[in-house]
Parts: sequence; structure tokens; C-alpha cells
Amino acid sequence: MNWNTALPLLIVGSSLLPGLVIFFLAEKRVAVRITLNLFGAVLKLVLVGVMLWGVFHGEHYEARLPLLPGLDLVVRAGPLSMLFVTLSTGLWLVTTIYAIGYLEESPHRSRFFGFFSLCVTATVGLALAGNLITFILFYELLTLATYPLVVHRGTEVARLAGKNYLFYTVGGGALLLIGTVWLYTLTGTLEFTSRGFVSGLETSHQPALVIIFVLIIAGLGVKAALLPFHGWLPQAMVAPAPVSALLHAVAVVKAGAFGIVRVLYDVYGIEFAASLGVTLPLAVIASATIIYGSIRALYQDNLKRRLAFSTVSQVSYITLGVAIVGPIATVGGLLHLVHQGVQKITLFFCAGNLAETLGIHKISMMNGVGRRMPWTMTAFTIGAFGMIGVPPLAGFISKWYLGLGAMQADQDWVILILAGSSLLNAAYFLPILHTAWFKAPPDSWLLERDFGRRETAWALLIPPLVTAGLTVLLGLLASAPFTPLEWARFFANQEYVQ
Amino acid sequence: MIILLPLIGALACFLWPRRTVSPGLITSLGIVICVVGLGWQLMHLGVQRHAVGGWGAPLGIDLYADGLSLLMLIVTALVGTAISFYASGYFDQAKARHFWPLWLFLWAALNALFLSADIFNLYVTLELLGLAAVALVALAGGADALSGAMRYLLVSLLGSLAYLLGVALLYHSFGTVDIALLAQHVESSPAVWSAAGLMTAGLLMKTALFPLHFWLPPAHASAPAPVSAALSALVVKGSFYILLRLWLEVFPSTGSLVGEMLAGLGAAAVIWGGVQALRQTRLKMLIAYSTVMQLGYLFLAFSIGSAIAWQAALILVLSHALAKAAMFMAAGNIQHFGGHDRIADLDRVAQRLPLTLTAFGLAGVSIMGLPPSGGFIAKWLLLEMSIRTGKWWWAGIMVLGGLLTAGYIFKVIGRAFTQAVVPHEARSVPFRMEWTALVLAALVILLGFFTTIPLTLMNIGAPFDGRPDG
Amino acid sequence: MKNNEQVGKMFHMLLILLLFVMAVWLGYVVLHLRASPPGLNALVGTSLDTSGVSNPVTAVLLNFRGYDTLLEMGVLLLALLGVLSLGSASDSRETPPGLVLDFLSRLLVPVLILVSGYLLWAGAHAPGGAFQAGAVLGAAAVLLLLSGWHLGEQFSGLLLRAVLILGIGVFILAGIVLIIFSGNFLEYPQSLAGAMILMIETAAMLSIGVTLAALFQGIAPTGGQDK
Amino acid sequence: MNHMMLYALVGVGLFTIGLYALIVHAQLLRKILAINVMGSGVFLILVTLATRHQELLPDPVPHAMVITGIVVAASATALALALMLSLRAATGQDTLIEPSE
Repeated sequence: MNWNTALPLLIVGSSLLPGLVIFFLAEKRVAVRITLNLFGAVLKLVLVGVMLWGVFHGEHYEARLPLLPGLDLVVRAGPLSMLFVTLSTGLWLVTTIYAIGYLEESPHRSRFFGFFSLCVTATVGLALAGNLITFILFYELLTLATYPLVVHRGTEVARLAGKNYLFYTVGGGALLLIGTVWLYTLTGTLEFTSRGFVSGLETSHQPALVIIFVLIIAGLGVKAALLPFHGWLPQAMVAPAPVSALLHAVAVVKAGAFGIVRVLYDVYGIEFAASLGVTLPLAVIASATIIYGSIRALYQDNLKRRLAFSTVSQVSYITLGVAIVGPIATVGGLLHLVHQGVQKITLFFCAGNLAETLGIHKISMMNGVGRRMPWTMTAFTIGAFGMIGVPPLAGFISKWYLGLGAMQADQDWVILILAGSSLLNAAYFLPILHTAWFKAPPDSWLLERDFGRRETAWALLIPPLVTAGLTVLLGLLASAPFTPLEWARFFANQEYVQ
Repeated sequence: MIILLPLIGALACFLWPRRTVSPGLITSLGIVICVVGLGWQLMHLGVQRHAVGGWGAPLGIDLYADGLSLLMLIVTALVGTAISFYASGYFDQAKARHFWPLWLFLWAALNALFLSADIFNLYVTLELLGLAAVALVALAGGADALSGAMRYLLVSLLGSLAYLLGVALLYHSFGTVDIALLAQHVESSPAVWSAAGLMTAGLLMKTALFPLHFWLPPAHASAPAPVSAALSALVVKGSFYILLRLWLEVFPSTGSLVGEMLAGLGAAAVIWGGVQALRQTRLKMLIAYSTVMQLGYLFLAFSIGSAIAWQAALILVLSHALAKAAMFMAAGNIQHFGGHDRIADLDRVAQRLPLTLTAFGLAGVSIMGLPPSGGFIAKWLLLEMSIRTGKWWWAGIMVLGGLLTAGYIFKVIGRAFTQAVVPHEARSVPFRMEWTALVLAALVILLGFFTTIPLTLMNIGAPFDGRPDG
Repeated sequence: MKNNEQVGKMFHMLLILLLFVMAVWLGYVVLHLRASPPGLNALVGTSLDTSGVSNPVTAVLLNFRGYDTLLEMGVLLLALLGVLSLGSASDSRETPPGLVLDFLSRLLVPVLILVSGYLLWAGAHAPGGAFQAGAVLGAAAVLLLLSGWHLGEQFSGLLLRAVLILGIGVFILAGIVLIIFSGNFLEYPQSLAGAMILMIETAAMLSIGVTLAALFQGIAPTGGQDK
Repeated sequence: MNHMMLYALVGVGLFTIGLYALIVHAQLLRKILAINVMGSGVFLILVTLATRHQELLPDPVPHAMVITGIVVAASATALALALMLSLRAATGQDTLIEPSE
């Protein structure tokens, strides 16, 4: 086994092993657990950095394990995987720090961090997956690993939310599975290939291919919270804040969106998919989800619920971008995969801080909170502006590319969607900001915890500030080397070269 | 000789009842070594045939080992060893002196069954198996267990008699009871079809295929935990194995109407078992209905009928055996710890047995057919084959079954995360009982990555490629 | 309720009908079996000379298909184990036997033992053998139990169990020894076959007899007492 | 058709009657007896069919099978009776009961 084989395995294993060890740690061994967690996260980040460098210089990283005759488990590094791997690894480190601060003193921490690590393992695994069956394997693992996190609080509400989550995701998994098996019987391979591997099939198979596409996309759409499969996401907000961050930004929702990109580009091939006539309906559904999510978000008073509906809306930008069929729109969609993640995680961290420090869960209770927690609310503001798409923040860049891509592909109606949703974004974010900054604070907060001169614990404050900083940087330095923009272009070039 | 060792062990345990545990465990390890030896033989020398008494068929009895038998023996050895370890912590002195001889007899019967190539000899092993299983169920004592055991005994005897009548018809038609010889002579005739019908019906009773499953849940649910594990994981597979052998080798063509009918019943079992499992309020009943359901999957292969479908069914046998044993052990731990197995009150118990719960969860992953696990691979292959052969409705059944399974597995697991209100008085669970369950469950997950090994093993002697020639 | 009854009746009729059809079909099948089955008769005849016994049934039971018989001894022992594990074993009934029973048993038991010995011996060349002999022996033991005989404490422990497993134990032992000598499990060398079969049969008879008696003892209801 | 075949038919009849009784009767003792009747039917068929050729000696193999079968049946019956008695001691009735919740 040489280095190029070992590296992807190491990247997957660097969270798996600490995770497994953590399960068996006694509850009170805090120091060991924190060390393990951080060690895994940092190590992973370093390894990913090495891999980034390698992939950029044309190295080929791949490891396979025979699963069945003719079917291997494959992990392989490519531009698209690197984009997602880097995102989730980076955000994982931040989220781990945050979770350590957030869950201080709460019960079942070993269990929590164990599954937490598994969850990231699954995400990285599916990002690196080199064929559809490996993808499914990690995709289902992700479902299983997130379930205990969703129900972590152990209340009846949490149990029901978990039940709901499973109902959707396991159902989705079943659709995905059946679509994949069917595809396999037609093609005899599931290996991800640039520009797809199904286009060589006889034309008589096309109706079947369309049905398979619908099955697979529906299966993935559950996690990507596409309309009408979005129902689980707002409910799952009962989970602790780090878990929400994980669901919305790092892992689950992104896994769905990422899967859609994979299937569209590396299984069907975007041009073949367009010739099957399946991309336009997908774009329409994505658009509908964008508008619907935004409108629902307007009516939520619970902060995390509003953020959740915002995610429903924002994640569909990714799908929309890749379904428009055009290199620039693809770049936009992929960029949004990263940018939305960074921005949304900021928002959830801040929401968690408010809940943890002051006991605030509702927007109507946020009067003047900016004066009590200025740093947190600054980060929140940056995240929110990014979501709305205010230049020069990250969100602006991705929306810009989306718009440009739509024009290039002659899909002008998309511009309307983008504009409309940006307005709606503003409509549901700006009131929050107004409440927080410009209304008078109440005499006392609901459940205030004292942190001396700081507004809250360091472990809670640093992560949102870091991600907010990233939001700014990703916007300002969008065209510097090694940015997501460059990777996305790298990928789009591979897929669209004639 | 794989059969004799447990027999001797059983006798030893009977002879010296005070110290049953150590001979029991030594025997278990001995069997494992023997099975490994046989596996080595098969891999290097090919299929083995041993003529007992030196006479050979048709006069004497032949033992026959190919990949199929080997795989079943391996499953039995794995699960059996685990059960032995588990039981050494489970039973108190008074029960143990009865458990060990009975259990080793059961094991001997299974091994004998998997090695026999003679349909009358199979009848004797079936009876041995049935009686041992019944006696083990009754070991739990109490009205439920006794009634379950009684029902089981009646069904088992009825099944055996139907089988025996079939054997009689076959013998008098062809003058032999050796499977290979029968395979050469059999031709379609009313007698053959009656024999096939009788034997199949008898074996289906014992395999508890819907709608002949009624006896299984009470028996499996009321037995002591290690026994439940053995019954669900191994005993029902014994009669399934005979069924498989008969239809693969003796009776003409599997893709026929009978195959479709069996698969149809299997599909009904999947749905019915799943729905019933969802409705149960007791954990062990739930697991027992889950067995009814999973057995249904096996019969789908009768319709699909290709070699790969059979292999998938066997992978399913393997992973189900491991997973179900782990589940029953976990349930046993919970019952031991909290004194009950009501699902609604599990939260008081489960949180304090994290290892047990993990075992249950991991086993559940395989039972649901989610990756990574042996159950997933089996399901993948079955799905693939059903679509390939154009029988996509079975794929639909499988997916629906998977969803039902997820429903009932998480019905249990979900309880484990809710906060317990009332603290619960509890007995501590021996270390090895928790770990045995966990190891089995971990094995079934690992199986998801290393399926190629059992696939290679079971293909020794190509048991699935239609009838053996010659 | 009436409706229920009617359904029950319907079901009943249906069952009878189904069973009737099954019976007719099986009858037809039995009558029309292939005219000349290539039975094993001829083969048994030719192999009989080398089997060590001259009664074909015994030859089949203990030589050709001896393995079946071995497992069957297992079944018998297993049933006993099962019965014992139910834990209802009890002393024999408390009421003293009547005069007739007492007298008869004293008279019959020796005869029965003698008969069983004869059957065992005869099994080599005429109908008879270990099972028949064992059954008679068992009957003798049951008779003793019924008429109030007790086994001494010193016999009911290890020794009794040793006798119970004697049959199958000797069988297995012989099999293993034979593997070493002739390469096949239970393959008797021609010269010793008769003697070995007799030895196994003797052990089997003892075990069968005692097992049957023990089964009876295990099942026998406790005389009059509750639980 | 010779008289032996008549016995075989009786065997079929016994099997059927036993099956009927097994299904219809609730009492365990009757069920156990029914099983035994069925068994006798099977044994009868096995043995009588062995003598279909008057010119030859009866085929010994089925005889051996029947002996084995009888021993098995006797063992099973013993176990069944013991179970039945234990069940009656535990529940006070001689029929099967449904599992309790």
C-alpha cells in the first residue's frame, strides 16, 4: 500500500478511529475526549491540505476494496470531492470546538462525540466515494450516525423529530438504493466518470433511465430538502446547536446536494441528462423550493426554525445551479455549496450562543441583544448579509455566478427567481437584525449565564467569528488561488470540455 | 468428526452435571477447530464425500460436504460458540446442568443435518433437532414457555411426519434415499410430486414460512435468551437448508410454479411479519416476528432462481444468523438487567447498558439491510437479481420490507434515547454477556466489507449450478 | 355469535373436504407407485454375508445404516434429557402395590429379562435385536417401578447416568476406533463385525431399557400431591 | 392389487384421520394421540410397500426405517407427555394458551 492509496483511507479513518475510541470512554474523561476530538480534526485538516496540494499537482489518490464480484468500494480524490471534503473538514474542526463549549456539563457526551465523529467520517467518505455504491454506503451511514444526534436531548419532542427524520431519510435511502440497483443491472458499472457512464446505452433504455433518475434524485432530494421532501429539516431543529450546524452546513443537507451534483455530472453526464429532458424539471423544482422555503421562513418566530426554512431555500440554489446546464451556472452552484455552508453555520452558531447564554429562542425576544452580545451579533449580521447576497460577501459571489450562468444558458427566468428570493431573504433577515441592534434591550434576560467580562464562553464565541471571517474572505479573495471558485472552475472544465 | 464432538460433549455434560461449563466451552472450541479443518480440506481438495460404514450409497449412508454445507457449518460454529460463551454467564447452576447437554445435542443435530446426503438420515437429524429445540424452549419454565414449547413440538412432529411420508414415497419409487442418486433417477410422476409436496409442506412448517409461522413467535419469544438466539439464528435454517438441497438437486426445475408460490408466501411473510413486529409491545416478540419476516426474504430466491440469488439468500442466512443471535442476546441482557422486556419502558434500562444497546443497533443495521453490513450485501444482490430477471415486484417487496424493518428497529432504539423518569432497580449483567452480543453484531457489520470470502467458500463444489452431474 | 358458529362449521366442512381430497390423492399415488422399484433387496442380500449378522433388518440397522441408529439413540437420550429438564421427576407413587401386582411382578420380571436377552441374541439371525430387547427390558423396569421398587440412592447418581449413555457411548467409541483401523466411521472389519455388533447391541439394549424406565419415572405424576 | 395394498390404504387413512384430529381437537392429550396415529399410518405405508413383490423377501430397509421411526416417535411422545403435565401444573388446563402480553 503506497501513500497515494493510504491517504484517502487515512482521511476517512482520522475521524473514524477517534470516534470509535470515544464511544468507550467514560463520561468523566473530558481531557482525553477533547484531545482525541481535536487531534482527529486537526490531523484530518492537515491530511486534506496535503491531498489538496497533491490533487492540484496532478497526483492520483485512490483506494479500493473488493465488495462483490465486479463491485468495489472506492475512495478517490477529484476536484469535486476536494471541494466538499475541504468544506466539511474545515467546518468540522470549528464545530468540534463549538460543541465542546456548548455541551459542557451535559450528559452522554461520549455518545454524542462518538456519533459526531462518525457523522463526519460518513460525510468525508461520501465526498471521496468513487462510485455510487460507496456513496450509498456512506450516505446511509450518515443517516444512522445523525439519528442519535437529532434525538440527543432525549425529550419526547426530540424522539418524534428523530422518528420523522428517519421516516424521510430511510425512505429516501430506499429510493436511492432501488434506483442504483436498477442502474447497475443496465450498465454493469457504477464508477463515477467525468461526463457520465450511461450515455453509451442503447436508446431503448432511455425511459428506464428517466425513471431511475427520478428515483435517485428523489432519494437524494430527501436529504437535500427539496420540495416536497423538506419536512424533516425544520422539525430537526430540536437538536442541539452543533448538531443543527452539522445538519445544515457540514453534512446532511450538503450530502444530498452533493449527491445530486454527482449523479447529474458523473453518472448521467450533464449533457446527456439535458438530452433526456430531466434537468429542466429539476431546475423548476429547485426554484419552487427556493421560493417556498423563503416564504415559510418569513412566518417563523422561532429563530432556529426560520434558519431551517432558510436552509431549505438556500440549498436548492446548489441544485438549481447544476441543473441549469452551463459551465458558469455549475460554478455558481458549487460555490454556493461552500458559501452557504460557511454562512449558515455562522448563523446557527450565533443562534446557539443566544440560546445558551441568554435563553433566547424566539426572534421576538431578541430586542437589543446586539448590545449585550456585540461579537455574536456581528458575526450573525455578516452571515445574514452573506445570505442575502450583499457584496462583497461570499453569498454575493455565488449568486453572481448563478445569474451569469443562467443568462449564458438562456434560462432568463432563473434571474427572476434569484432576485425574488434575494428580496425574500432580505425580508426575513433584516427584521432580525433590526430587532437585535436597534430595539431597546429588556431589563433582564430570560436565563442569563455569567461569563465575567466576556459576552459568552470562548469556545462558543471563536467559531462563529472564524466562520464569519471566512465569509468575508471568500467574498473578497474569490479569485485568489486555491479558493473554492478555482476548484469549481476546475471541475466545470472537466465536465464541459467537448 | 464434527458431529461426534458435540455429542461426546453432551454426554460428558450429562455425566458430570456439576461442572458443565468447561466441557461445554471446550467442545465449542473443538468444533470450531474441526470446522476450520473441514474448510481447509474443502478448499484444497474439493468436495468431500464420506461413506459411513464403508458401504456407500445406496446401501449405506453418505455424508457430503460442499461449499453450501461448509457455509452453514461455519455459521453454526460462529453463532454456536458465541451462544456457548453467552450461556456460560446466563444460566444458574440448576439450569446449566440441563442446558449444556441439550444445547450440545442441538449443535450435533445441526452439524449432522448439514453434512447428511441421505433423506432418511435427514429425518432423524430433524427429529433430533426438533426435540432438542423443544426441550430447550421449555427450559425457561412458566406457562408461556411451556405452551410455546408444546405448540412447537406438535408442529415439529407434524412436519417431520409429512416429511417422512414423502421419504417413504420416494424410497418406494426409486429404491434409494441418497440425494445424489435420487437426483439421477427422479422423473416427473404423481408420486414424486406428492413427495415433493409433503416434504416441502413439512419443512415449511418447521421453517415457519407464512402462514405456517404461527408457532414461532411464542416459542422463540418465551425461550431463554441463548436458546432464542439459537432457534432464530440456526434451527429454522436447518429445515431451510434441507428445502434448498431438495429443490436444488432432487426435484425438477426451481423456476416453476412451486418456486413462484414459495416466493409469494415469502413476500407475504415479509409484509405480515413486518406489520406484526411493528405492533408488538414486547421486545422479544418483536424480534421473533422479525425472524418470520426475514425468513420470508429467503424464499424470494425460489422465484428468482439464479445462482447469484441463492448466494444472496445464503449471505442473508449468514448475516441474519449473526444479527438475530446478537439481538436476542441483547434482549436477554435487557431482560436480565431490568426484569422485563416491555418496549415502552425500555428507556429505564437501555441507557445503562450502552454495549448491549450498541449490539442491538448494529444488528439492526443489518436486519434493515442498510450498509455497511452483510444484510445490505444480500439485499443488494437479491434486488439486482430480481430486476435483472424482470421480476421487479420482488424488489418492491424487499424495499417495503426494509422500511417496515426500519420502523420496528427504531421503535426500539428511539426509546433508548429518551430520558428515563423513574430510576429502575436492576441486576448487573455479566461482562461476557454484553460483549458476546456486541462481537456478533460487529461481525455482521464487518461481513459487509468482506462478503467475497463467504462467496468463495460457498461456491466450492458449485452447489447452485443446477443439478450435480454424474 | 351464531354467525361465528356458522363460520366455524364452514371451516370444519372445508377441512374435511380438503383432507378427503388429500387422502384420495395419496391413496391413488400409493397404488400407482412404479411397478418395479429397484429396491435395495438384492443389494442387501449380496452384502449380508459380509455384515456379520444374518438377519437383514439387523444388518441394515446396525451395519449398513448404523449411523441412523446411532443418532436415534441420541434422540432417545435427548427425550430423556428433555423430560428431566422439566423437573417433574418424582419418587414412585406412595400407595403400596396390591397383592396381585406384587406377585405378578416378582414372577414376570425375571422372565422378561430372560426374554430380552433372547431377543438380543436372536437378532443376529431372526427378527429381534436391541430395540425389541430394550423395550422388553424397559417394560420389566416399569413394572418394577409400578410395584413400588426403589432404586438405591447409590445407584441413581453417576452410575445410572453412565448406564443411560452406555449405548450411544459404546457406539461412538466403536465408530472412532474403527475410523482409526479401517478409515471409515463405523466400518467394521469383516471378521469382527458380528462380535462388535453384538457388543454395541448389548450396550444399546441396557441403555434403551433404562432410558425407557427413566422416561416413565420422569413423566409419572406425583402421587396425589400438588406440585 | 393384493391385500398388502389394502394395508397401505389403511395407512393413508390413518394419516388423514390423525391429521384431522390434530387440527380439530384442542386437548393436548388428544393432539398427542393424533400425532401417534399419523405416525402409525406412515409406518404402515412404509412397511407394507416393502412387500409388493411376493416372489421376493420383504425389503429390509424400510423395516429398519420403521424401527428407527418408532423409537423416535416413542421418544417424542414421552417428551410431549412430560410437557403436557408440566403445562397443566403451570396453568391448570390441558390446552394451549396464548402468549401473555
